[in-house]
Amino acid sequence: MSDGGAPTPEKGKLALYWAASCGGCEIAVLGIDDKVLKVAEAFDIVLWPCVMDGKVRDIEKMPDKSIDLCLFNGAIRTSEQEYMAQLLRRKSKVLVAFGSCAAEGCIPALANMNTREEIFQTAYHDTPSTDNPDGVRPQIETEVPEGTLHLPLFYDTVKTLGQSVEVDYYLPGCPPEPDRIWDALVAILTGQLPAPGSVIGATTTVCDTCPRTRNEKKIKEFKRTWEIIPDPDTCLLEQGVVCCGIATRAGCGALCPTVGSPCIGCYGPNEGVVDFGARMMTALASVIDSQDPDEIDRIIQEGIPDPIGSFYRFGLANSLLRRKALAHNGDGRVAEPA
Amino acid sequence: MSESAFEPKIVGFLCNWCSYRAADLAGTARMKYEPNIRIIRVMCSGRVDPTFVLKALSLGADGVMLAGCHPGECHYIEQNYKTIRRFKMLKHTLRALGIEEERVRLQWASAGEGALLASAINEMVDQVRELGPLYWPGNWADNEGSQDAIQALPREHAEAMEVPA
Amino acid sequence: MTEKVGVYICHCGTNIAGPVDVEEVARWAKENLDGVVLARDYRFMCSSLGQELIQEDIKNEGLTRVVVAACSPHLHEKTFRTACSKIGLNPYLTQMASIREQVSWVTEDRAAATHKAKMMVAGAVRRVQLQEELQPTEVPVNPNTLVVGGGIAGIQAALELADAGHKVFMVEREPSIGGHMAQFDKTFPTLDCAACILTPKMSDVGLHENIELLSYAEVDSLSGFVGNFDVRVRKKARYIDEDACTGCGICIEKCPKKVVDEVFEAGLGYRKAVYRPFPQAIPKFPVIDRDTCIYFERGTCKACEKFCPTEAIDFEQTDTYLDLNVGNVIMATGYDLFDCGKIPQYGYGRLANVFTSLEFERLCNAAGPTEGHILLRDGVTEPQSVGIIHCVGSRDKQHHAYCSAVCCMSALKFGHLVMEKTGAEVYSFYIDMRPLHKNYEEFYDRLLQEGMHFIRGRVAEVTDAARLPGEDGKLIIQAEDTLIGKQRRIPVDMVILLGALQPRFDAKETGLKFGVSAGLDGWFTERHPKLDPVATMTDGVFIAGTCQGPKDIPDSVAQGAAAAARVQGMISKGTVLIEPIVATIEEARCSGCRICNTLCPFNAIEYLEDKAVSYINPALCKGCGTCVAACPAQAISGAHFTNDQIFAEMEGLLYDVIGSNGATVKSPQPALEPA
Amino acid sequence: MRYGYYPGCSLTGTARPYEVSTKAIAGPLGLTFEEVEDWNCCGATEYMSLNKTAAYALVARNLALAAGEDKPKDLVAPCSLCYLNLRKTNHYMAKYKSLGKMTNQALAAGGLHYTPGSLNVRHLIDVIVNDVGYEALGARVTRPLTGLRVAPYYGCLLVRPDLNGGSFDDTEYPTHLDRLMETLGAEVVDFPLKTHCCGGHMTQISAETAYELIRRLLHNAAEYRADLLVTLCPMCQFNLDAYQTQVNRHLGTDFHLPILYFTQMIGLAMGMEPKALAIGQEIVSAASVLRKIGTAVEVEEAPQTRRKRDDKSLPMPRIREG
Repeated sequence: MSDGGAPTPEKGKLALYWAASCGGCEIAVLGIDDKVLKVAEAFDIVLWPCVMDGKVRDIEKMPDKSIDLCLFNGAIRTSEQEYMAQLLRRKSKVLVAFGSCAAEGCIPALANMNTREEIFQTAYHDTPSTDNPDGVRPQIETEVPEGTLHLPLFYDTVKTLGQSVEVDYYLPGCPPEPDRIWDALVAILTGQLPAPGSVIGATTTVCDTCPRTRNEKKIKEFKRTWEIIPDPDTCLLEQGVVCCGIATRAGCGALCPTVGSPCIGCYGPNEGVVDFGARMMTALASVIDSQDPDEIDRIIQEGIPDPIGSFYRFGLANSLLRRKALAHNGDGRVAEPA
Repeated sequence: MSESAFEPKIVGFLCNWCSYRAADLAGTARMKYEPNIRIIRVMCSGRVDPTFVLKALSLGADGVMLAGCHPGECHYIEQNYKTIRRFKMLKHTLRALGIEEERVRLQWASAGEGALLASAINEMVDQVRELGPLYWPGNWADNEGSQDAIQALPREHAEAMEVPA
Repeated sequence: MTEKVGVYICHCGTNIAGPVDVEEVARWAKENLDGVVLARDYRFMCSSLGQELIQEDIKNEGLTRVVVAACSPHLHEKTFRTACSKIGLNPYLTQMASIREQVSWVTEDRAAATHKAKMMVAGAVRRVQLQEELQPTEVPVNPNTLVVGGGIAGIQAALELADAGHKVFMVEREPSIGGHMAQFDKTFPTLDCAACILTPKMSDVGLHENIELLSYAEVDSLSGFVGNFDVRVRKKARYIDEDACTGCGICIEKCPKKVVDEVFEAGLGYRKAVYRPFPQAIPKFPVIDRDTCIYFERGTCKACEKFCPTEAIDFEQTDTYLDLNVGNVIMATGYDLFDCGKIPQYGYGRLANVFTSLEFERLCNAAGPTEGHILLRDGVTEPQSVGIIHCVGSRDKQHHAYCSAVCCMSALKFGHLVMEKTGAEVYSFYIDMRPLHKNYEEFYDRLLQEGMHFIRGRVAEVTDAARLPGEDGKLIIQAEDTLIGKQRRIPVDMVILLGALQPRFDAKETGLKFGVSAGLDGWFTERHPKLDPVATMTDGVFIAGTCQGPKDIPDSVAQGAAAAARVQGMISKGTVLIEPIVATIEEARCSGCRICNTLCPFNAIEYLEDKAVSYINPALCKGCGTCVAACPAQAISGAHFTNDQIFAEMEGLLYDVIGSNGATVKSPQPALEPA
Repeated sequence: MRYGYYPGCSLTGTARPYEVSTKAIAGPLGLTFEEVEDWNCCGATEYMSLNKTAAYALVARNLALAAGEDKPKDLVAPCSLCYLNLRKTNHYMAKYKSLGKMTNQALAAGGLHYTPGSLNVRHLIDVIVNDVGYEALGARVTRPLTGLRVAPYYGCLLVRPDLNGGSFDDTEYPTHLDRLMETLGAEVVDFPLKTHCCGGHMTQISAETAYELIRRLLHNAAEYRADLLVTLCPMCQFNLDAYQTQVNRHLGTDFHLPILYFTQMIGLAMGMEPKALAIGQEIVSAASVLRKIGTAVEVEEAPQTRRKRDDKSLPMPRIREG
């Protein structure tokens, strides 16, 4: 560290890293306001690319497990991000998947509905704003007179942090609410932590904190948000709006439904759930008010035109199937069974 | 794997009251059917969480069959209507993920319909055999060349350190 | 895994050991499956020696989990559970793999069969290690019983219980008990007069100190669970004060309004607006029919009130509700007759002299509209020839595929009555004669002797369009006589249609109310078609008589008595064990979203307003798991069918796809090269 | 309402009046018929029993020609034979995949293809009673057929076979034509032989048999004092009309029962001139019975069915609706 002076021996070391994500998590850290000073009291920050200069090689040189806490936000989209995840895992005592991208893939992982080839085709060729007459594409290796330049490998499938390395704790949210961040930091600092591998958060869902009145549910028609001016006091789902609050872990304080906007599921699934989308699918389907297969089909097709966007907006990478089928997976099995 | 050697693995979820008894009946009547299905007993087709289907596919199953009492005939009165709804919803999502129709099937079979269940299993096995392996884990296991690229990085960093600032 | 699993592979003689290499399966399981401490194969696991083998191993080897790969769990799950519990292992820590029904009997290739058996054993082994000890709960049984429906089945059930000293509430929709049997004239094959054998039983019910008869009443709602049901009964307004009425019948005599009696007289006779369906009605109190009473129509008349000697008429009466507590319920809600007008080619409703079986019963009945004279619709002419058509709406894929069971015998009975009373020629058009109970075949033989004509063939049509000499003014029955292979046209004066027995028009609704499921054809479903014919899926709710399926009087009576015996068993035991395979909601995880609230047809799920969470009443839960699968927060778990148990079973079943570690294939994690 | 229209051979020949009257009423009822271009024979009743493959291909050609994105989805056939053949082919091609495949192979030779189920094959009367509806039809009646006793004759092919619930009325005892005639104001006879055989092509094979079948129908209608029979099938109309004289001569009867198409009756009730409906082209002239409408014919009041004191008769069963 160049600016903090010599670290006092009792101070811990903190690293924050940013992989495939929007940067919102970085800002969310600042959302804890003046409590950030308490963080500074407790830790020396050894890596925080967003805020201060630092070199990866400095981290590489550190002994293993010499970082006390690493808050890692962002999903794993490239080989460089995976390398950093592995590096920080090795150097950190506690690695936290910070925010939805690291925890479950989030918006970057919606790219799993496409292949690398499709993404490159769009990004480097098809978009109207692209001017690329030579059809240049990023290469992993480029020879220049000075030597070989490297770019990270762009993966076909976005992964979560947990799918790349072992994660100690997960802090969900897009981004995590400042209060929850502080709660987690307090828990980490005081050592009052749940079992490794678990999520630091509530064990119930958004409905628990939602002020709207809930009744028995029967849905004849799903509505998109622009099709309805919802009644301010009744459960949005009962009004036909696909609200993910039923399945989404509490922690946000039901910010969206409180102001009439349905929950989109950024806090991820509740404790113990393996597939967020499955919970939404089964819950919504269960309360469709029809016994006629054709009508049920119609209600679903018309009401939920984009099931992945509706049910896996934040969790596609972390879902059981993780992505859309790759065309080339069909014939050749990747691994032979034993 | 050569095409002729491919034998699909199909997981079946059968309700205790109708379809599992149909499987019993198919057995008692010595009706031969394809050995590719492996059956899990649930009390009602209404117990079949979409997660089960996704889990089976993610584990590498080539297809999943849900079987229950005919609509209107459920031993729990009307729970299989919920199965229809969830099945339709799940298929909607599976379609979006590029999974072929034939791989996930809902089959009604009452306790007396052993032959129907057996022929449905045969039909499904044939269909899935024709589609070929699904082997879903293969979809995310192939970020090809990632290990090389990852391992190149520390080398590069080490080299970079040699360069005077 | 710390569990010690014992695996037992049954040979079932050669049933399994023939097509499956059982030794190989046992060897493989022992070598490859985590947690398996021993794996044995044995000739007959279900034999007492087989069971002892397991018990010895539990005792000596300290097994904590048992897997038996044998026949279907529907056959021997109970056997092995009991064997284990006898030696102190909780019965829910056993698991079966159905390698007979699902493998050896259905698989041709031995290698494939052996492989599939291994996978199924792997599934059971992985699952059983996650299974948990479960204990059934014990609840007391209220000794009172509700009998719904006062036909012969309900009457029998009520009397059996009441005679044994138990309190019975009988709810009957019509003004009198008696059901369809009270409408009949004679009963086959003995030709006993129906009224003569029924009315004593009816009055027994009316007078019995242990029976509280609630006639002209319907069950409004049923809640609670086996041993402890809460019933709400709606007593429809009779407009007669039952305490004051003596049943003298003057009101009926004086009532000026005559209407067609669609129920008791099957539309063939008339009754007054204030009426008793028939003279021997139990209870004796009449009912004022609000829909046809002149007073309710126009506000004047009140003739009944003027003449009633005890001032029992009360036009101000309203429906009242009664709350009862009972331990068990017997449903004997009966059947409806098929609407014969749905087969228009048989002419019912178009051709005057086409009658239904129920109409004919009334025609024949001495207390009926013609005082027992068999007459054509003009009310004067005796028929000289009568055609009886079987299977009208039964054994007909357009209507009901099933056989209505009673029509063949009714036809014989009708034939006999017609010949006896009128001397007319009788032609029966049947598909198959099915006189299949005691003395029935003999009765058929008797009718053959008596000269009834039997024509084997489905009737094409009944028409008044005469074509041949002798057909003018007659009803012509056209049918193919399949025994002689010819079309026949039989001109007759009267046609009797033996309409199908079909479920009550509101059976579905009733089933929902009582938590009883129905088959596709609408009859209530018994718990087991052979071994548990009067119990239903809802513990404490039994079915008897024709609500379960078409049957004749002896069968209905037998079922009524059987249901009563089952109830008595429950009462004498005093308590019931509630199956522990139920769903529970973990309060801390429930957010009270209320998705599950509408999903339970047994009303086991309630929403606790104060805690803002949902709650499952374990006594009402039947363990189907639908709510478990629906909960978006995964706050509900289903005992013995948890997600983890099912995932584990799946991983075992896919052992050959995912290998022994059970983990989904991940991209390999190479060790990092140090910088 | 747009419909594909398959007239079939009869309507261009012996059943001209059917086509003329159909076209006459179509406009006022808001029906637009688009005739299938280059249609061919449906194979009638015989071809199916001679060579199934060829027969199905023959019918399917018409379906292929009638189907298309820009074409109406409903294909209307006024002739019961054509209707049955088209309907059957549409149904069986879907039900029996091999048949569908084979038929399409045959069609492919002519560069055609038909996806079974892409058309709804419908009979003209189905369209009129269900799409136009009794109510709308009743509203257009300006000259009610009051006083005419009409025997509705459906023939055997209209509602049979059921083809998995595909019939639009009861397969044994249909009633829509009855109700249609009532809507037009006619007095409808409950004609028991309404779906019995008209003889079909037996007139060509065994005239005796055909005469007897025709006699039964005429006899029964006469028994019921019908003024005329109303049909919806060219074959029925032709047999009953054209052979009536022969039946009379052969069997010594004396029937004079005009046979008209239901479309002609609708036209009359809507106030159209008989000539515009090709009435007068029938062999057994309808002129005399039709005098009943429009002229001041006394309608007999039906006697009140009040129950007399000494009347011992039993009530008739109530017929439940639906």
